[in-house]
Amino acid sequence: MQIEVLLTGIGGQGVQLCAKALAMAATADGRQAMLSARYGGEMRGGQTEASVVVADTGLRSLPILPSAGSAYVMHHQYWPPVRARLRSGAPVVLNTTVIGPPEDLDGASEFLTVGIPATAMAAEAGAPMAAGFVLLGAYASLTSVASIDSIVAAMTELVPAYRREHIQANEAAIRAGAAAIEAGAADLWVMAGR
Amino acid sequence: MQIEVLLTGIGGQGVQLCAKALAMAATADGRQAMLSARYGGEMRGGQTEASVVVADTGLRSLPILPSAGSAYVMHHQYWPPVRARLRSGAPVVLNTTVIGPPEDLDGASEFLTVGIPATAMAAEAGAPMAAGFVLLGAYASLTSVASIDSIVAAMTELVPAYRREHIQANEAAIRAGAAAIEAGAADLWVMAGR
Amino acid sequence: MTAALLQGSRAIADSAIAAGCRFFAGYPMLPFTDLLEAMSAKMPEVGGTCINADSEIEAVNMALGAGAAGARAATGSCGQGIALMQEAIAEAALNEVPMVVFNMARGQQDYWQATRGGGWGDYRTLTLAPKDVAEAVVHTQLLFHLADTYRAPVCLYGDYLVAHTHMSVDVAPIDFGPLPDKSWALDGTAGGTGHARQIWTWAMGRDDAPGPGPDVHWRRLAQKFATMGEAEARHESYRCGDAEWVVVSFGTAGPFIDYVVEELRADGQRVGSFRPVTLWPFPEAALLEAAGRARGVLVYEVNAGQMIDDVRLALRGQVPATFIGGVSIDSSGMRQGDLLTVAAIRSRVLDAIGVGAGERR
Amino acid sequence: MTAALLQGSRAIADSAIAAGCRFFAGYPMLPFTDLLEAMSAKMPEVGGTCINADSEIEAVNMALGAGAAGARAATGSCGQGIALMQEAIAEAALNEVPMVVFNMARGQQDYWQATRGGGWGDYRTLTLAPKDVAEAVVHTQLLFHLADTYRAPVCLYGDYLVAHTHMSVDVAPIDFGPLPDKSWALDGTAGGTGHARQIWTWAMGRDDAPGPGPDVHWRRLAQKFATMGEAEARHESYRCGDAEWVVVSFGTAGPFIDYVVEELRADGQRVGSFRPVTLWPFPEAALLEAAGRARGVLVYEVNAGQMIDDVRLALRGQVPATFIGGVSIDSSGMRQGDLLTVAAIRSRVLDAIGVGAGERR
Amino acid sequence: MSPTVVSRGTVTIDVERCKGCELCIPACPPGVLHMSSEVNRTGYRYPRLSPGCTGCQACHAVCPDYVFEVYKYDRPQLTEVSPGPVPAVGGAE
Amino acid sequence: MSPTVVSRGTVTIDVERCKGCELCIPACPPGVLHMSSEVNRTGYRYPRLSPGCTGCQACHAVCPDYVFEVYKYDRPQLTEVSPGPVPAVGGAE
Amino acid sequence: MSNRSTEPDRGQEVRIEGARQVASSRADLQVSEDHHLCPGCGHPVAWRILLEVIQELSLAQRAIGVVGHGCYTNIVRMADIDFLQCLHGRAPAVATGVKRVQPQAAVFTLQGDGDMASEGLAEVLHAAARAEKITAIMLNNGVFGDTGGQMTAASVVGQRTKTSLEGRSPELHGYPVPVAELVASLPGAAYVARSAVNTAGGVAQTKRYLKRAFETQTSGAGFSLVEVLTMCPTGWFVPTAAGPGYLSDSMQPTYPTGPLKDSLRPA
Amino acid sequence: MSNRSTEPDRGQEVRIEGARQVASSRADLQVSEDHHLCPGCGHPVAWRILLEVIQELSLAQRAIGVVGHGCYTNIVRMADIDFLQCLHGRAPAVATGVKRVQPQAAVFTLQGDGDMASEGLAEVLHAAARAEKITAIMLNNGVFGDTGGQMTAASVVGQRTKTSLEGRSPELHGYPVPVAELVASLPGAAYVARSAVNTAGGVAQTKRYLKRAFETQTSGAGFSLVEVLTMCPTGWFVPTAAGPGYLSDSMQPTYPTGPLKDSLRPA
Ligand SMILES: Cc1ncc(C[n+]2csc(CCOP(=O)(O)OP(=O)(O)O)c2C)c(N)n1
Ligand SMILES: Cc1ncc(C[n+]2csc(CCOP(=O)(O)OP(=O)(O)O)c2C)c(N)n1
Ligand code: SF4
Ligand code: SF4
Ligand code: SF4
Ligand code: SF4
Ligand code: SF4
Ligand code: SF4
Ligand SMILES: [Mg+2]
Ligand SMILES: [Mg+2]
Repeated sequence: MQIEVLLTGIGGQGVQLCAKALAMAATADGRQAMLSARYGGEMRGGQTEASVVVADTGLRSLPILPSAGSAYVMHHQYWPPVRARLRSGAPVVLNTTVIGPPEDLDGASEFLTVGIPATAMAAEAGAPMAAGFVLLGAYASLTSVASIDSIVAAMTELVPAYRREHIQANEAAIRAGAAAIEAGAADLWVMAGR
Repeated sequence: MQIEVLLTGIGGQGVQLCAKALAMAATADGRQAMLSARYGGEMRGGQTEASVVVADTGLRSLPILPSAGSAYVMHHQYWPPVRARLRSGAPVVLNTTVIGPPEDLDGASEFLTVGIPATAMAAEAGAPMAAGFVLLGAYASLTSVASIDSIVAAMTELVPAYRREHIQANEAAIRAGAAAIEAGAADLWVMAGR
Repeated sequence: MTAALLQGSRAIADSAIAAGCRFFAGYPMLPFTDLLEAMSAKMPEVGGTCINADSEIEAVNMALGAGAAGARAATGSCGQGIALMQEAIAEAALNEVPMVVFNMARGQQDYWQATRGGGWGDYRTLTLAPKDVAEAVVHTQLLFHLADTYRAPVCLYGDYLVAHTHMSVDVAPIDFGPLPDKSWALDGTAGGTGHARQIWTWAMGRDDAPGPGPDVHWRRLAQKFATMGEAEARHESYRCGDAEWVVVSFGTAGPFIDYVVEELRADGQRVGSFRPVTLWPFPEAALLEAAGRARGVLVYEVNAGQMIDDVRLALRGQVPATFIGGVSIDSSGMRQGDLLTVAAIRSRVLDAIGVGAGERR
Repeated sequence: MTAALLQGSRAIADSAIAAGCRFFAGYPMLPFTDLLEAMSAKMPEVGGTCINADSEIEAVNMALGAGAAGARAATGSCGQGIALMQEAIAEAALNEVPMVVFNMARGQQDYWQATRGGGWGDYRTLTLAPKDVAEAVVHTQLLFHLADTYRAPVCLYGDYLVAHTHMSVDVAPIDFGPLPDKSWALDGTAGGTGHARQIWTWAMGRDDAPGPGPDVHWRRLAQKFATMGEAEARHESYRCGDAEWVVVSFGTAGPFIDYVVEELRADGQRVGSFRPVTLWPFPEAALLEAAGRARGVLVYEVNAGQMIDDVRLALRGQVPATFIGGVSIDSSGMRQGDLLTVAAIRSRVLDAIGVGAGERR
Repeated sequence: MSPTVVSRGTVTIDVERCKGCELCIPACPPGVLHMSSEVNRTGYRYPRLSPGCTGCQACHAVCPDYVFEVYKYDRPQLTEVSPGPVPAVGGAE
Repeated sequence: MSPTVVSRGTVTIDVERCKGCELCIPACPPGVLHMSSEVNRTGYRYPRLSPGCTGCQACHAVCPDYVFEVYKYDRPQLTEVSPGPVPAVGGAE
Repeated sequence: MSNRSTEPDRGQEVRIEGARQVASSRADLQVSEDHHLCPGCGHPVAWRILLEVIQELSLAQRAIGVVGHGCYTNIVRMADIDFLQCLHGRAPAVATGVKRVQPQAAVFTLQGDGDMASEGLAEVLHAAARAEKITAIMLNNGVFGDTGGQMTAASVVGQRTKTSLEGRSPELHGYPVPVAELVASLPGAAYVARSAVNTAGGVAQTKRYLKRAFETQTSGAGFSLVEVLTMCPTGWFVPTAAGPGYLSDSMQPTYPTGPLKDSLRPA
Repeated sequence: MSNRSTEPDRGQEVRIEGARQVASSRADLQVSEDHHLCPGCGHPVAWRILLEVIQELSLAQRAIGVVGHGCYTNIVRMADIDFLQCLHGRAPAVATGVKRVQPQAAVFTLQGDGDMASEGLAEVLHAAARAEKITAIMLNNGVFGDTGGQMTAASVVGQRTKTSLEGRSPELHGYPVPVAELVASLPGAAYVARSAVNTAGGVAQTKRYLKRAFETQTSGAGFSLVEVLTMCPTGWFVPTAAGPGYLSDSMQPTYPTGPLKDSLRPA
């Protein structure tokens, strides 16, 4: 059993950190994970994209996914290439503060979209830059790919020493996102292909 | 009609300068010439070797001669490879001050050897370092490859500005060498192959 | 040890240290940078040295010095930085100094740089091209072993996908067997004995001073590289046994080809995949063996066509080779572009083997 | 003009200046040094610039700057120095800056360096390998023409015998026909017009800013090099028409092979000589044409076997190629050793074509 | 009683280009810039102007994102401010 | 009457190794070295020693070709010299 | 207050009743205000004053920039003057080739500390020694910004970078290379100065120095160099707002600002 | 007087009645007196005192030399200590690798001015800045001797070389690079001195400086550099006997001899 998630956003939104926290958390939960990141090299800003694959055992995957079973969308700008690889019906969590209502996202109807006003919620939690963690909490809660506690632990490990002061706010953001999702999505694992 | 000469000696004897003067003089005399030098690159001293080919017209030759029709030998150390390429009967002028009597030179009997005490004669002419020019004068006079006046002119052109004071002594050396040879060697041209 | 989620660069760093690497010098250049950072974080823990050098030229020459002084030493870079290192890599080859060069290339456009070098003289650089992080961990240790075996510089041809992908891997020391001793290494203790150790193309060792000279030395080296060429070719093949078509690819492109082969096999196409694991020596005999009876060989590489020369040389005109790769760079310039996707590869393979659009699934 | 006795390096300098070269930068390294000296003596006479740079890297980058600013610019070195220049030669190729690189190699061991580069990325460097001083004079001028035709760096592969041999030659300007204009060159006058000229792989010219990006740009370059590959291959063949055996060699080895061929023909052996005049593009079609009906091809090069790859690629397995060259360096390290002699070549050819010692003249 | 503040100049603030670095805040000699609590579309907070700008261009000089244009009034403008939280003003519509 | 010269030291001169550069000549403080008129096998003139060496090692210090060995006499040696051309002496056989 | 259009279309000028514009968001030689550099980066500040200086000295149609590899390379995308992007570290050599061929042009390099003090130290010193008539500009932020914040030859003692996690230690990593001082010590250098863009005053000072450097070049006096200290909060791992203070507290003690050499100044 | 045997066989010592040898033609660590360097070359003089210093400081079995490309490279053929010949200009980087791996060794470089001031300027300055515990020795003869006498970065103004036929001109070729002064200005450099071997006094001075440099290294104080001015009559195009005078008249005004920095000296 294996699930892939494509994460997309623009540089500076913390998407890479979230992807890594997710993969680490899944590993901590006893699963296998593979994380591939794609971000501008010698330039700031612009496209940022990551993919995480999580498997119970025997993970087998390409670092550039032919298709994926779920998505995490912080910004609409680089959504089209993500959409092209998503299998229909896949759950998609998206940041409505930036993107607007799920319907505004091209081709959203093919997927199970879940809108979260992540940037706004982060601002409320007193951590305007932690929107990515709100969405991550929501994604994890929706898909059960990793436990919320493991995500909080992974985030804590990943934040560098000189940013320690943000840990609490980040945790609040993760938990706020998770709380925003009522139900888990146990049947998601059934949908996932290779 | 074409004649090749192999010049050999050890670094510092001025062999390269003499080879160049010979080729330039032949050119000035209206012939065609090709000069190939072989000397240590990033190291001082050691083997120095040059070959000059002179033709009346239509010179055709390799820069590394398969065989040669004459030789100019300032030092015996690198003589064996020269000898290996000399056609038998070829005239060979050699510096007996350094080499000793012609008979001392390995395989000398195959060739028409002409011994010149070049270093001693140069010292007498007040130019101990101009031994090469003594031998060159002798060689040119023996073979008529280039005129003595042209050789003197070429030498004058080649000596760098800061060594101008040596020109007179060099000229004396060339003429002394030439004078040491009684007869020319007109039939040499007949012996020359490609 | 149990598997941990490690970024490829970190996994390679751990593996190098497990292999006994104690000197590393590098200069930042993406996607190599992460390896330099991982090394600089980890080396102090084992008492080794990692220098953030002030240029690639300084880095590679430091590694050369450390290698000559007997350490397991390494450096790395990519593309332009490797270009700057060519002079020293050739020097290490000619002066027989073992070291490992981690080329975390910005794609596959540097195959010739890796296999034909740009240094000077007749030298070859054994080059392993791992398909993923797990293989890179093994290759890293193997490289230190081969460097010492042959007293030669050797390379890893990785890329962004090797350097940046995180995978669950298990890094433990691997034993590749015994090695020749390193009594040639300079430690300063031989001075004044009449047998000082000297490393110079023209005078290897005081004992035979003034040394063999360039002719003898370089002929001996040519012989050594010929021996390596015979002994060290490595490859991997997948479903080539009955394949009508064999697709050849290298490095991280390999798993993509395997994936497409699997898909096409499911569709009834007799396709196989062949991957040179060593770019030099290129596994010529193995390829001829794997593809000698095929209808055709398809060469997939993300560049304008470089490895295809080696493929054609291996096939000796017995099987036609068709190029199905191409130049493709993503907008960051750091890695392969959209040609390195299952969909693009699948369609190029189908085009090449003459399966019309209508017949495709 | 009448012929004068000129050293090869001086003849090349005169020829470059006759071709309009007005910028030269180099760093001493034998046997290239004489060209630098000749340039530094002659450039002031025509108001040009010759800089004795402080390293090969500085030299090549100066030439690149001068080329980008519109001048006919050149640099040069050999072996190790060319290795240091690889990064910038690749840069010139990718940023489409014309310049000429005079590689006065220390022999024939740098064929791969010349033809596969050691720079980064998919680029090729058109390389002419003259057989003697007279041909080098023509090649020099042709190279400036080709550099401007293709907006690309191009090279001369000379050696000690080209650089140091004195010959009676006649250096006069040669007209190779019209050229594209150089309005792309930077002179500073376009600032503030909205159309500033910009040279960068990612943004060639203000007009199409932010530029084509690496993918489009490098694909276009791959196309350009493919075109050059088709159009610019040059060769020379000698008595190949009815040859049973064709000997392939390059550069200054060519005349030696011709000499041996002439000798062997006199002995009744049907031998021919083929010489790629461009090392890249290698004259594949011409070689197949010249040797396609031969019993075998013999490859003579003074190295461990580099050009033989190109020969085999050209022959497509239709004719077997046998290597009869080898590593051979003289004691100075500056040039080919004793293998480059008529006697040695003759005996290797006879061995290869199966003429026993007894049957030889 | 509301005190009166004199503005000799004003600035426009292209808030969508702002990346929220806050360099302009301490750079403003009269201290009339302060960060918004809202964020722009990219998620950054941005500066807002209170009355009292002198048109000195310091903000313009230090801003890495070319957010400001600076104007000098022909005649100083007077603004009455309440002692409460400083209201934000923008020079241009 | 022949004056007497004191030699506190002496040198050996390996004339075949000498390359005739003449650096030792002005380097010798008492000026007891002078160049030969003969040449060695390579064609170079070489230094010869007149009486009066002090064993100071200056020649040894500056000679690029390692031609000299320097000795100090246990007791100074006296040499009578004629006022004519200075005779050459060598310390060792 | 309303958000002004972000359209980089200069037609849509804002007009304010009873006021005249004294500073525009876009310099004359700038074709765009957008760039991908990080929040709080000091480079774009230096870019703009460079373009202003070129404009004010009427060099717009004589200027040729040679730019190295670093975050500042992106100036090429926003500037309307002739530019040649060259290899990392080599700009002074490339600029030499350009200048010798176009002697009437105002040729300058734009480089970082990684570019100039690390990879390209030989190139800048040799160009200065040659008295090459070019202007070299180094944007010194004490790190390789573009590759994510590693130690350069200019990182100050104690500085934490991704390759000096415990801080630059004299014992392990040695001391920073003061490029301006080295260049100033060479007779070929005619003008050398160091400034910083962490304050409005520093920005004005930088502009004066840049002007003087270009004047040195156009007067033919010799080589000129301006080292500009810039903020790299990303590579320093500090909040953007702390950048200016980090610059003055950590960098300026090692790199004092001011003119170091001015051969144009009447003696 | 007779010609002593040229056999480099140390068994055949010459004995002089009533005298003791005070200076031998062959240093302890020398395996041969023969070399191919030109008449009047200053390098072999420096070689010998270098070997003497190593011997006298008891470093014979701790010394590792890293030698660049130039005429001096031939020291490898005559010295009996560990040597690594490296690429032109790169010796300080190579020596860094050696030293970090063999910290107990006395690691030194032997380079020329072409090697260190031209091709390898970055390497030596970076090594000095890093306070690398090595000793760098530059034999400065102001030309590329080995390639026949072209202009290096250290050629003095007015010097005629094969690539500055009319003499080095400040306008065309700029000014020489004073390596010792540049290195001395870096905090990582602990000992820097310049000497010359054109007189017996200079030879003694050179020996003192070399000793001090090695002591600096073994004490762990930091980087040390000795620049030794040597004669190259071939590359200067002067008679051999004129070499010492050319050195003092042409080079020494640009390159004053003496210690430039000595951190070991009690303050
Ligand atoms: C030869 C080479 N080595 C390394 C790189 C990678 N590289 C690109 S930008 C950069 C950092 C530049 O640092 P700096 O010049 O200080 O500029 P900053 O980004 O800090 O402004 C490096 C190392 C390269 N492009 N070329
Ligand atoms: C990269 C490189 N460039 C050039 C050379 C050629 N080269 C060999 S020795 C030498 C000159 C060295 O000059 P210097 O270091 O001053 O030594 P000198 O011979 O004067 O003692 C040069 C340029 C080389 N070996 N490698
Ligand atoms: S112009 Fe001056 S006073 Fe006005 S907002 Fe800007 S910095 Fe403050
Ligand atoms: S300085 Fe510019 S980018 Fe930074 S907060 Fe102020 S307006 Fe925004
Ligand atoms: S030891 Fe002194 S006095 Fe004696 S010859 Fe030598 S230099 Fe002259
Ligand atoms: S210094 Fe030495 S080589 Fe020179 S002349 Fe004197 S003895 Fe001969
Ligand atoms: S990394 Fe540093 S230099 Fe680069 S854009 Fe960001 S702040 Fe500026
Ligand atoms: S060329 Fe100069 S440095 Fe080289 S050996 Fe001759 S004199 Fe010495
Ligand atoms: Mg920087
Ligand atoms: Mg020198």
